[in-house]
Amino acid sequence: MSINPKPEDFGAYWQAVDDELAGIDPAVELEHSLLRSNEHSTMYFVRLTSVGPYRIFAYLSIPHGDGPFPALLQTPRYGSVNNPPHFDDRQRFVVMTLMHRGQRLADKPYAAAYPGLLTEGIEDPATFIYRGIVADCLRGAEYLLSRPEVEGQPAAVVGDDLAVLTAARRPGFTAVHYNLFTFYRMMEAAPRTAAYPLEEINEHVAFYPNSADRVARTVAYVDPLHHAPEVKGKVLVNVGDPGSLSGPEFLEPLMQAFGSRAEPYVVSHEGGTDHDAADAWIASQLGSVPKPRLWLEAMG
Amino acid sequence: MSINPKPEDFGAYWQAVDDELAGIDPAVELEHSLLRSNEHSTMYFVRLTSVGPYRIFAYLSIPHGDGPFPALLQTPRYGSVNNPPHFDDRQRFVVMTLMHRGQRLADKPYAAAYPGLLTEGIEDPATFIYRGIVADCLRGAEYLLSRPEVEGQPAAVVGDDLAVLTAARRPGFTAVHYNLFTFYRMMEAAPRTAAYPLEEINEHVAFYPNSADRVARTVAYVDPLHHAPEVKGKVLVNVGDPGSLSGPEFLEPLMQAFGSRAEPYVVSHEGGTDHDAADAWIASQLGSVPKPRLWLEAMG
Amino acid sequence: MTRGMAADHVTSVRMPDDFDAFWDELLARAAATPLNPTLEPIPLRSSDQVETFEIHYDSLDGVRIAGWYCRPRASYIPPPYPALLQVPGYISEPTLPKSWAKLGYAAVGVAPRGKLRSNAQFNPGYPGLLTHNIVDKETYSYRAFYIDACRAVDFVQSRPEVDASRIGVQGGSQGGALTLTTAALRNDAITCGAAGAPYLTGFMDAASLTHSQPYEEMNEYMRLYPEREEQVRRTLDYFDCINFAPRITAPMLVTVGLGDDVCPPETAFDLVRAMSGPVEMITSPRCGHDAGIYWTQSRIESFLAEHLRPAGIEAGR
Amino acid sequence: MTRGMAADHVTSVRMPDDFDAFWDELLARAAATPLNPTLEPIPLRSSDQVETFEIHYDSLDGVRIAGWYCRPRASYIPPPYPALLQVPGYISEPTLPKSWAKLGYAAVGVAPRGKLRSNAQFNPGYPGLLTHNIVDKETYSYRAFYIDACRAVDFVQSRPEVDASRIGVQGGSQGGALTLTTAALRNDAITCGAAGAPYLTGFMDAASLTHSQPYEEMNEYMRLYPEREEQVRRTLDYFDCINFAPRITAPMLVTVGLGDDVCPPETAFDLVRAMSGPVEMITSPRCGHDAGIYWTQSRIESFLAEHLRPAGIEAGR
Repeated sequence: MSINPKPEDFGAYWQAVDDELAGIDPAVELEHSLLRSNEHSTMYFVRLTSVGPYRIFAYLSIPHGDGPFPALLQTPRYGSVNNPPHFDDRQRFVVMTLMHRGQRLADKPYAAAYPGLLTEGIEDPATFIYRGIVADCLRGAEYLLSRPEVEGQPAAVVGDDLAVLTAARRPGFTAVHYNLFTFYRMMEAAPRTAAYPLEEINEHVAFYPNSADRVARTVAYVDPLHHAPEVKGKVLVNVGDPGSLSGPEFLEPLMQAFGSRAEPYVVSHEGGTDHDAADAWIASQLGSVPKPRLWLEAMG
Repeated sequence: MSINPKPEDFGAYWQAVDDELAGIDPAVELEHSLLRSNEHSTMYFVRLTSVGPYRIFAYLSIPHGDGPFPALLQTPRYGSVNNPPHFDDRQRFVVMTLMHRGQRLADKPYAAAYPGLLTEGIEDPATFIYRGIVADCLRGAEYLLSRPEVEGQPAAVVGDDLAVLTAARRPGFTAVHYNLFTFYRMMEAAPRTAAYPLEEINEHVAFYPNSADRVARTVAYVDPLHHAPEVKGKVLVNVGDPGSLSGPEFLEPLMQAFGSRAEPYVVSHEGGTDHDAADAWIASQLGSVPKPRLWLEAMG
Repeated sequence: MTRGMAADHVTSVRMPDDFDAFWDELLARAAATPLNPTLEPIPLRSSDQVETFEIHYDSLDGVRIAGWYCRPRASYIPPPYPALLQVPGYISEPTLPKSWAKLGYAAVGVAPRGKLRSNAQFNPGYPGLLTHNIVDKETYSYRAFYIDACRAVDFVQSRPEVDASRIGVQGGSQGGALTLTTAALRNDAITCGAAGAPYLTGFMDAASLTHSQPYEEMNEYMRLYPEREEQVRRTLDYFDCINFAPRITAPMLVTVGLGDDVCPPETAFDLVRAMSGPVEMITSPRCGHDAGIYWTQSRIESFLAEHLRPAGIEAGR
Repeated sequence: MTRGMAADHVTSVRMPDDFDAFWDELLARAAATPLNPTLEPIPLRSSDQVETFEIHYDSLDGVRIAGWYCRPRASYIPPPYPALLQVPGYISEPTLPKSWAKLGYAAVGVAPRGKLRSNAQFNPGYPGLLTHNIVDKETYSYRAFYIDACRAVDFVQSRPEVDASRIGVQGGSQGGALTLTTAALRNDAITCGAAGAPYLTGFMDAASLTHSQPYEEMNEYMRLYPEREEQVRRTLDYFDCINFAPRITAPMLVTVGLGDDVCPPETAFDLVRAMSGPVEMITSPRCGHDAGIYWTQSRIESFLAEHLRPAGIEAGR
């Protein structure tokens, strides 16, 4: 038996999330922000209902002018806050940055703990917090893709595993930049590191006797490996050093699952270089112009 | 010896507050509120620095049109929140409603307790929370009276004892409506009631042995009786039933201290009637038109 | 502007088909949540006659709710005591009900989420509560707020010194609304209720009749988002006291000021018309949001005493 | 748009006459505040080698500050331990520094006010901290925030297992700034510091050089309130790491990415130029806000170890 089998009811599990979402009015509230608008774009604060029901938050930046514009979804990071959409992206795209349940701006009444979020409810797929967090991403994606300003335009999603899961379950995304791994082969990855957030898994498994099997069963539902075949668009995958948890050999099953749609990007570890490469790729996928930051690198 | 003597250093105590305020940049921040503006007036959220230093908050509503307009200051009530300026007042006046330290919108990092605020630091005039709260009111008053929209116009202040103290120490107010008593002859009043907030005084004195003298000494600094002679404008004083804590005989020393400037208003206990009477008085003092609410009283 | 007879007003509130199902589901969810009540004595605010506690209990969404609890000392009045829930107004602090305990009630000053000491996890700000997440019945501020007040019934039922066959509820304005919603949602437990100047009753009608706070929040919100009106109405129908009214079975006292600019009396008439249980309505001419309390206070006290029979009043203390 | 040599940049930061007096007064006020430290063991996040605690202590304005504290178990490495303060970035969570404790440090993950678990009394939101009350040095968000970080020095000094003659501080971005401010304000106690990509350095220059968060908050604020520029500059001069630099006496390591779009390298050069104590600066071409961590991490670790001599590293664990 594989260490990381796809659960038998994988499809039913996620279909139930979709069904639940479909039965909930997103009840959109859009609030204009004067402070966060600028000469190129208008910023809105968006509030939406996701499963629970729970009220989530997103930034939505819309360029000035007639449009339509390509769409860019930034899925939430692992942390209590997310940066608002970047000035450079706001000139080119309709950008949504999502706060999932528990993150700042979506933290009433539930505030996520760090460390702590990763293992919340992890003993059962039905109670795992990421069931709701993925739903939050899907709800945000639905809304972004429904905006009239992006009609007929390409759409990209950028982020960690949540970007892959979102693209897998919402076919409107033509490009995915998968830039950070958390749930990918997690039960193999966690013992090889002492860094958070994976260390949360190590702590949980060490602290709660016999929990490893239950945890493994739960996280299989969110492993991008099992979602990869459903992704319709092109995928840029950040690949790290050989031997690391983002090394080419560790990622090989993932790349196979994506098939020809995936393209590896071997990171240089130079933040400027890596940013500009990813930006150029996204821009090309969205039919837009790159906005490199290194061209004006300061000279030491 | 009187039960309620004016402290010998009364003048010095308050002069020190004025001096401290004068040495602190109010560092005004004005934020426009689209949501709380309406067809008649624009709403601003004002943030100011008071003694401490502590950052306080005020609503400032300015009528549309050229002005100038009469000014109306509403001092904070005893409670964690205050209503924003009323629609009717916002059509006629530049209205400021102040949140003192500890009240919602000015409750970071200090949140007042209810019950609890009234006795905070009460054992010493130097630590009594109302030293700062009065300073907050004075800071707000200075700012309101400095607005160009009210230049050369009459100004009124409405509220409980804080309205009297504010008018006593800031001569720009031509009218005061003193509508609720807290610190007036407090050491005599408290034992006659079990109602909060005065009950806080009863609890404190009963719980902390021998504290009554210290409390009496402290609250003498905020007794409107001792501030009344300094009030320059006309004063409307709400007078209640004989025998009550707002009865004419209990208020007699106060009315004497105000002298000819004071006018009693005998409350009817009909909220509509009493509102309209107070509104008409304020309007006449400010050279404006009354806005009665009872004219459209619903018929049972 | 003309204004007709308040008693002739026709409400725009509609009863959703699934109103009862919506609330029954929430009540079931609340009932499945362990109460985990705690009591911390507050000696500063206690006396020879009354013991005061700060209490906490769990409610929906894992939110911890605070309150004050005052009960007679057994040496002053022996148990059991009838319970009286004091539910708070919109801008009021939760009541510290020492004076009620002195009359023989085991009295709770309820502090639903957002109120001081219950606002660590939910804090929509003030103003703001009235329109917070108003576009969705599932997430509207008052959804859990109403349940928080109901949980105070569970709290008093958990107290051995309380006679759970006598539980009253009383408040004015938002407290009037919570009196009605609690009596409706916990009609299995509530003995009687006294609601002054009920708020959260005919929300949209009220907002069209007044520019006073807090309904003015609604006008401000609708001015900015006029396209949301239907969505907002659809939400509010689930939270309107007029729709809770038919569920109320206990005797109720409703007091109203005919000049109330805060909670227009029209909506109170609409409310009383929707009640099917025993109700006594007192209207006070020229009174405002005070609802004529100067004259009705003694009637409120006698009404509660008739139904709840506290020993302190029976003994004439 | 042209951009000159970063090393040639001329800062617009001015040194206020009363800069030292301002901070000395605050430090004195903090010192007069009892620390009231508490430690709660967290078994879930402890191991055979390291014990983890959630800590709390008091700071200015009566605000309670949280943190993580990880120390080697005595059975693994006997005390005394050098202390290492890990100070957090702007969007980062406070570090749970278990891995540092494994090296022999008594390590604190500092959580100044506004950070998770330190935000009950002060919570300007995110984004927002950078411009919160920015018009006044007396009330600007970072005033007490800097002091909260300094109070972690008091915390480790209060621990018997710590050798208070060895206290280091380390962090990146806002953590880089807090490394500098703490080393400056507590130059009586800090042994060494490692600051990556320091933020809060040349605020206004930085904002003019970038549109990345968080400095973009400044641009957004100035776009809305251009008339406040002078007032804002007057405030920020009291909070700028360039003005703290001359107070730093301990050896410092500063790492910078020459392509950093978040904290422009120009401001780091301005900073280093203002430092009068021993400083080692490592610049990494084409690196961004990572400050070349891929290559500099080992140097950071060895720098700290040279000055703080943790037993775990000395023993080669």
